Amino acid sequence: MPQAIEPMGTASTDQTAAALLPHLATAPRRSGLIAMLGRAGNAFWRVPRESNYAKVGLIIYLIFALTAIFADQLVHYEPLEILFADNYQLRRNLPPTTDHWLGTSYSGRDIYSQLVMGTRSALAVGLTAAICVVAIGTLVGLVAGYFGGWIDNLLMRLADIALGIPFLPFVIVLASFMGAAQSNVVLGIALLLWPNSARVIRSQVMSLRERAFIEAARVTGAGKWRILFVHIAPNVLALSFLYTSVAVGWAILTEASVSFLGFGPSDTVSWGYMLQDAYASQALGRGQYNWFIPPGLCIVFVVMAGFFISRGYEEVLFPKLKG
Amino acid sequence: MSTTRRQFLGTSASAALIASLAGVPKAALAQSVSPVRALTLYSRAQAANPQQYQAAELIAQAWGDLGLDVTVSGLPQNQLSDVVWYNRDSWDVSMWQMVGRPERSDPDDFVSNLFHSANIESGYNFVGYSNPEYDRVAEAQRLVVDRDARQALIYEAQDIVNADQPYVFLVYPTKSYAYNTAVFDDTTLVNQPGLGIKNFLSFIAVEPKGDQKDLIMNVSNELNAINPYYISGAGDSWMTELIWDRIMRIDADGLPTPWAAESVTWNDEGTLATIVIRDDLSFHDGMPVRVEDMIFSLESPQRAGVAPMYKPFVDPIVAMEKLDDRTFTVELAQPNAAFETSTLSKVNIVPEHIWAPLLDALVEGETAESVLEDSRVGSGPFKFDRWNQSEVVLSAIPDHFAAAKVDRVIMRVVLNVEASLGMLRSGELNFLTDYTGDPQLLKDAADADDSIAVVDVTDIGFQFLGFNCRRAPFDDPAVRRALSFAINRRLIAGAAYNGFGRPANSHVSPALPFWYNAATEELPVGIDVATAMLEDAGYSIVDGQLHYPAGMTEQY
Amino acid sequence: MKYVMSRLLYAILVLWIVGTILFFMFRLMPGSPLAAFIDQTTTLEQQQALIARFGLDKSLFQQYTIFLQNALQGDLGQSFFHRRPVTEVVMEALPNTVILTLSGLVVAYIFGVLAGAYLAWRRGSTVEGIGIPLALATRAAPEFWLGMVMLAFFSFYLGWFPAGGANSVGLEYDSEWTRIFSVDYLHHLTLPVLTLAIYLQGLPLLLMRSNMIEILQEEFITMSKMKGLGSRTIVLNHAARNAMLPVATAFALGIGSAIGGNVVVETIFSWPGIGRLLVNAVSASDYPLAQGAFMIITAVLVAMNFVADMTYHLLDPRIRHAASN
Amino acid sequence: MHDEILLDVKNLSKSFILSRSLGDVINGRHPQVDAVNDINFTLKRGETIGVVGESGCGKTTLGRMLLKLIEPTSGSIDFGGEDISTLDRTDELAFRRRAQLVFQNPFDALNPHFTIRRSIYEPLVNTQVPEEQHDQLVADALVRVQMDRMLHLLDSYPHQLSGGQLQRVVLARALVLKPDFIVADEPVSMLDVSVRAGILNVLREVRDTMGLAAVFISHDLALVRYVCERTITMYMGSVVEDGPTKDVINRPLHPYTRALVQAVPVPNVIQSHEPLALTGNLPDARNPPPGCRFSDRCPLAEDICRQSRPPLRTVEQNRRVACFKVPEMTAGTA
Amino acid sequence: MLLSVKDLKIQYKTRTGIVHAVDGISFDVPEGKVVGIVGESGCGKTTAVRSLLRVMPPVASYAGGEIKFDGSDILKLSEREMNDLRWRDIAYIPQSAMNALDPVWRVGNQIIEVLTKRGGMKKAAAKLRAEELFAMVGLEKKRLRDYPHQFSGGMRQRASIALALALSPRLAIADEPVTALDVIIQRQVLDTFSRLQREFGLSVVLVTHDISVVAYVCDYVVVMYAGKIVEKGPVKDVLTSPSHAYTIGLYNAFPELSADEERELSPIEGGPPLLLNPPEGCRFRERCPFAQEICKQEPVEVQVGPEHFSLCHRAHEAAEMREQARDPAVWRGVVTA
Repeated sequence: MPQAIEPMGTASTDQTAAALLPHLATAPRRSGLIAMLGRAGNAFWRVPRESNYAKVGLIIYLIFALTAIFADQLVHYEPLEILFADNYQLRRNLPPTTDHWLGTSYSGRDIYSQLVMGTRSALAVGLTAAICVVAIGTLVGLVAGYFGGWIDNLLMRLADIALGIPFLPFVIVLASFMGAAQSNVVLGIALLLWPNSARVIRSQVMSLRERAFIEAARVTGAGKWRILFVHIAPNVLALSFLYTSVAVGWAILTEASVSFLGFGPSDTVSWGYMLQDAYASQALGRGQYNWFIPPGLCIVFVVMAGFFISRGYEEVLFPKLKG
Repeated sequence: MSTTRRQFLGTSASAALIASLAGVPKAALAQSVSPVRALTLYSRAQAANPQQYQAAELIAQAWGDLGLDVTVSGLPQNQLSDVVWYNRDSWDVSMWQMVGRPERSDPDDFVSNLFHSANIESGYNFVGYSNPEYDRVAEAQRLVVDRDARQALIYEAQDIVNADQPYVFLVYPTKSYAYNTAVFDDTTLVNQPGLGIKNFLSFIAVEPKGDQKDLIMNVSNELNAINPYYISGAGDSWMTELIWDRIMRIDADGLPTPWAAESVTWNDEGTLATIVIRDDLSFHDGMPVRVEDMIFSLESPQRAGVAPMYKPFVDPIVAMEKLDDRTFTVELAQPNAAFETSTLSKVNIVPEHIWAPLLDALVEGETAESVLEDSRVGSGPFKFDRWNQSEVVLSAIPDHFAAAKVDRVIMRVVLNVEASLGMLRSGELNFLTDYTGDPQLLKDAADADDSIAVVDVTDIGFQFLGFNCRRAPFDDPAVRRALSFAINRRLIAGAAYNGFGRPANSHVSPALPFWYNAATEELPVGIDVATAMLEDAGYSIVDGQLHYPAGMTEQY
Repeated sequence: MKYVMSRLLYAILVLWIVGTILFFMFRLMPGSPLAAFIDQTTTLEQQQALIARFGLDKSLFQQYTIFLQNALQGDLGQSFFHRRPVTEVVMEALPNTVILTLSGLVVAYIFGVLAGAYLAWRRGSTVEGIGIPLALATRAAPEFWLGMVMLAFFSFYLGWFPAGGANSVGLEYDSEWTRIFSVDYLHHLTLPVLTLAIYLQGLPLLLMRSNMIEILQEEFITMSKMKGLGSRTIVLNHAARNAMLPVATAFALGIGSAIGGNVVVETIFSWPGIGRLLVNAVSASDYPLAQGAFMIITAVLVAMNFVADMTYHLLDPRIRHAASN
Repeated sequence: MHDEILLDVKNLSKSFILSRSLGDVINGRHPQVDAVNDINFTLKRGETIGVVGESGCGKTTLGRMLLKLIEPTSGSIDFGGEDISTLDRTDELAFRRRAQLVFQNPFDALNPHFTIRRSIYEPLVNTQVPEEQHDQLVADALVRVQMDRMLHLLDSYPHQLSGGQLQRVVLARALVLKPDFIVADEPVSMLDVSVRAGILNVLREVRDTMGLAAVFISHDLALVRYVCERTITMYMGSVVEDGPTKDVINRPLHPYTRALVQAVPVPNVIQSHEPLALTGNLPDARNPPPGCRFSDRCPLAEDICRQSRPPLRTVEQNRRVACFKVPEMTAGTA
Repeated sequence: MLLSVKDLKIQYKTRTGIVHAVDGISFDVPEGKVVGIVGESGCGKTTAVRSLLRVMPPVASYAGGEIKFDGSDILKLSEREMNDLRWRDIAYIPQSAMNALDPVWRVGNQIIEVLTKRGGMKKAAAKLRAEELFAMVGLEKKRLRDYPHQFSGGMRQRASIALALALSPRLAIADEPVTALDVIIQRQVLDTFSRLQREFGLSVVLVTHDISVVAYVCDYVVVMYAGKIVEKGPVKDVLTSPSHAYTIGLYNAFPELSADEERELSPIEGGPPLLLNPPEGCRFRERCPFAQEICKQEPVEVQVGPEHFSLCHRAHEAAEMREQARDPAVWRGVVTA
């Protein structure tokens, strides 16, 4: 129920105020959300300008993203296609040639094509898992940090439990329980990794909650959800972003480990799958560095890019925050 | 029934011919025929069995040319068993394998069990193949004691299977074994058909050349037990063979010969064996091996719930009798051609004084399989020393009648195939008994290193693809033949098994030369042949998709 | 004290919940739980008997209560595969894992702390410009891949180290201790430890560095300079001592998480530890064993989380007093 | 000015429960801190009260309770005749419109992600004031805090402003709803001396022109004197003295108030400083001394002071004090 | 003269350019006297006094001038000589002892550290000395075993004073030593501090933003504004007859307990200029109600009394300005920006 306020001032102040009115009416009045997004966007672009880490990280991401998008154009073969020579012999274990840039695998598959297509699943797994992790983490952190009390207790005990579950073993068990699919790996990651971001965001929220501007929101009549999502949430968004960029890395590493141990899907090419294939096919003994070095390096680069970005953002936006 | 089917197929095939002559477009014809559903070809997961998985993919590619939409699904062992073995009605095609074991050096196990219709429900015949003619032949060969007569029957069984193609046989894998020639005198190794140089006879006969008197071999799986009443996997049965003697053993020619017995003689009907045991045998704890121990060893698995694994081996026995301190008889209900191989050469001779109390103490639901008997006392040429998680150590008994030339046999668990190869090269292993990796790498290693020698052997077991013969279109032998002929076995052997496999077309391996029917090798192969066969049978390929003969529809 | 008790209580709670989740997960897994060791020749009756023997014919709830009762007595059931008590199998593997993890962590932390402090000291130099990306890269490298590279190079190519296992063939030891302290064991341990250490050192290095940098900017460090204390005294007695606090906590946490994460290193190097046991058990559907191994890893993890908490409380007087107040 | 009572505080207490140590558990103690202890006072419409005392004396907790930001443990606060603890959401909004807060730290009191404009409009949005009134109300507020010449700052973010500017924004935000009552919690303590006066002057002016009632919390008597007609001295959660500011400062009755007055430094070398008649530090709030809480630091303390707590009594017109020794003192100084 | 600072300049290198945080200041500290440095936050006073110990953030550097301590130029000493001088001769009392004490060391041990490492005392003797020092500043000796966080604010400041006096230095630099404290505690600490200062015959440079603190404890005062000293002299002279518009403004902005009740306080509108690019001429010009055309020129120091100097073009009109400045209207509407 809107309720009017009676203007009541002295004649002189009224006059001055009246003179201000046109300025207020004409001054740009961007809607809060757009203004906030604009500000977040500014911060987003400001960081790579100020931090070389963020710059390098974003460039690496960009390269991999482009590779993933144009993967179909970049590959020469179906990644899982078994290639034969004319004499019905497999084109196996070939060294790098102009036709097979990174050679072929023991089962006669083109390694370069696998590497390129692997970018897709790496980014898909990495991004979806990271978004799930951070979305859960942020929400839990916000709610636990702001409401405190038994809600906080409950959520943090849940976090304790999640942190008490050995991560990789759990994902392995889950993958063998729910079936070898990347979605299950993502699920496993989402189920166990959220407490890290939740804890940090919670403590951030708890300190924000004590900040005077939150009290100001309360005293000016803002409801608790409005305080939480309009006043507090934007202040932790950058932190969420930071965690997302790290979580992408963890997710890719985890997926690779799970695939490597043989619990990944056999019909999706991922870098972990490639490494598993190479390991199981004795590429190490054969000295096929062209086979097992590139996927590993790709993982290193993508994950490192995430670390770089988070490091860059941390340096610029949270100089005091400890990792 | 098969006649009517063939007539029916003939009519539909001619209908298709007439239709095409009349200029009716194929699309119009398609309206009256229904397509074959998309199929899932099951296999072990690629990681677990890359060769099998790859063969499956090659087969899927080939069948694609016949208008079948085939997806390969790789499953872990337990899930694959669940789908194919325990739920027999719900799958279409699956990769599978039968492994060679010493007792399978008699063809009986495969010939009687794999395709007999009695085994469709829960036995070995998981593909559901049923042919009364085959049942008759399979039963008959068991009862024939005359080897040549039995050979004819075994040949006939192979011909029937060859005609009906319930399996698409792919390869008899070639197994490679390697040993260190610097350590062992290679002339003393025994190469047994189907088993190669890794066999009991080799282990006791092989002579060390120098100071290294340990035979160090590898196994690529974890062991779960070393127990005379239990077979858990390949590795532990190699050990049980060495620790526990048997009444007979399979000789280098693949045929059973008396071992712990001085003689095994049969009556004319082939139903009563008289066994005279050796007098120089004793258990590793010093107790002599008595007739009672022999009888106990053959009798105890018959008891309900004692040794489920060994029970089938001793089931044919109806009675046993001790004649004197060295002689006893074993009576069978009917003649059994495989009895010497699969029972007398199989059952471990255990000390009654140790096992009788243990078996008596078993509670309801428990079996001897789960008894942890730490002493592992047998009478074999090696006694058990120790077993930690990564290795089993046996040491030779010098005064055994067939005393081994090596001091110890050490079996090392090496899960990583690459590591096992590395250990062979470094000399940590001197007998590579279990190599599951790329055979080429092993060959290369042998070429590079003079002290490594490789011996190949064709396996008794084989790799195959099973059709679920219960379900259309695989209930039609014509379809099975066509699909089988579409597969180039040489390609499979080369591409999936890296050339280390012999193209197969029978359930009796050429590793058993006496029983192997070489005539089965003649198979027409190729997509054209297969397409022609399918069209003859009334099937059609419309828009790249295989369709049933007119009037037939799917019930799945 | 109250804090300690409550943390302890939560630790037990976590174990119970993890046990419960696992119990139901494994029971609901597709595929016959017995497939792993039921030979295809076993008859239906035999299968029934086995199912009865492992108590799988009882209702889920009954199985669960039995599981809980046994677990409380330290009995984690019988391994399907090994046919031995799970506790026994797991306890055999645990020392190997603990030794691997601890050695890896110790090497990683000694290196990481020193290098981190050095990088903090050389802030803005070229060393830092190379050191930090390198540390991040090692953290980004999958452990198993590092292991693969190490194996390919040091073991298969150079032949310096064994390709796997914990002891050479056929050697016999008087006791577990003599085995563990043998040169042979150390030789086998080197590559896995190195792999683990390379992967793990990034965290203490970066943590130490950022802590040091932050501490070096603190007013009390400036005060120490004003006091005319030598830079060695300042760095060692004040900066490093403060910067070490979170590193010490991270160490304890690291034990817990590394034991879970060792799965891949143990697999690569065929190290007979608990992680590899778990992987094998899961692949073989040996769920009593998988469950047991998982529980033990969880217990270690939870215990180490607890220890980390306590370490922090013991080392940092600020928190020590806050907690007791 | 007005006689109508706006705020009526009765027996207001707030205690914070602390977590128990092992010793507490063994001894069955439930440690708690009485941040505010049985406070009674009234505030008339348009009246400004200064609340002085050292940090930890409960003055901030009191201020927060008056604004329904902290729930009291016991006692009641009537605002405009209504008990604020029983307000429903609609009534609460109405209350929020009438009672506002000015913060101590202007650098922290504004959402860093909001523009100044948005921060000032925010109360209007929150309390559902019709939109057509917004501009007018904001214009009024800006004029009041003398920001009418700083309109260009409206689209800045807080970090771009100086402390003095920020505090004006905070004031504007508090005044935009035209409240009847504000709590100003140390509003200038974070500001440089040179700009303090500006804020104090705004407070003085709105007090006079808007008829605003205010509770001005400060540890500095000089500031209180500049803004408030009446002063309450608090010590360890209790009111120890209450009276017109002029009287309290010129003739403090309670020995603690007297120490406060003595302690205020003077920017003046001519005036000599009285020695401080007080010893020791603030006692541990969890274990306050029995009897008069000030007894262990009081130069006048006698046995009775250490045994029982002096009640807050009216000793003169408009003056209350909680000290057993007061009659003698008044006799001495009156 | 114990300490004599001449034309000291300190620069900060920042992303956007060079900031002249301290721009040519000169002042003296006589033996046994307390010199107060007052000014708003950001005027360079903390930078200036920390530079006396040659302790500055990495981005700061000396850009000229000299600091003579007991005859030798501190800026010319080797690091070793400097370390020898630190704390033994010049000690420091920080603003926030919470941050200035090592949180993981017991307070007593931090005092003992200085006594043993710098004072060459044996541990046992150092311990006794620490107890003595604690007694001097009014702390119980059992508190030596406490950690800094267990102390209250006042106790921490007392501990800092004890720490500063440990080696009986000749000069102490106190940076806002009582700012964070409540009035009563502030007064108690100041009393303790003054007493010890007299007992030790200590010279002190005391930084504060609070004129009343200066009035209470200082002998001389230096008023800083935007990196420069705008006025300096004996406290009595400066406070009774301030001769720079800024000092006058500060005085008028300061609420006084005993002053005339209705006197309206006058804020100095606006804020200090950015030192990255300070205005030419008098730096106070833009906020000054008395600014004239001449103020656009660089002012020079004018002596307005014995030892009393002002950096104001209109210093000679100080009496007039003081009179006018009493009217708050004068201070309003100076700044339009």
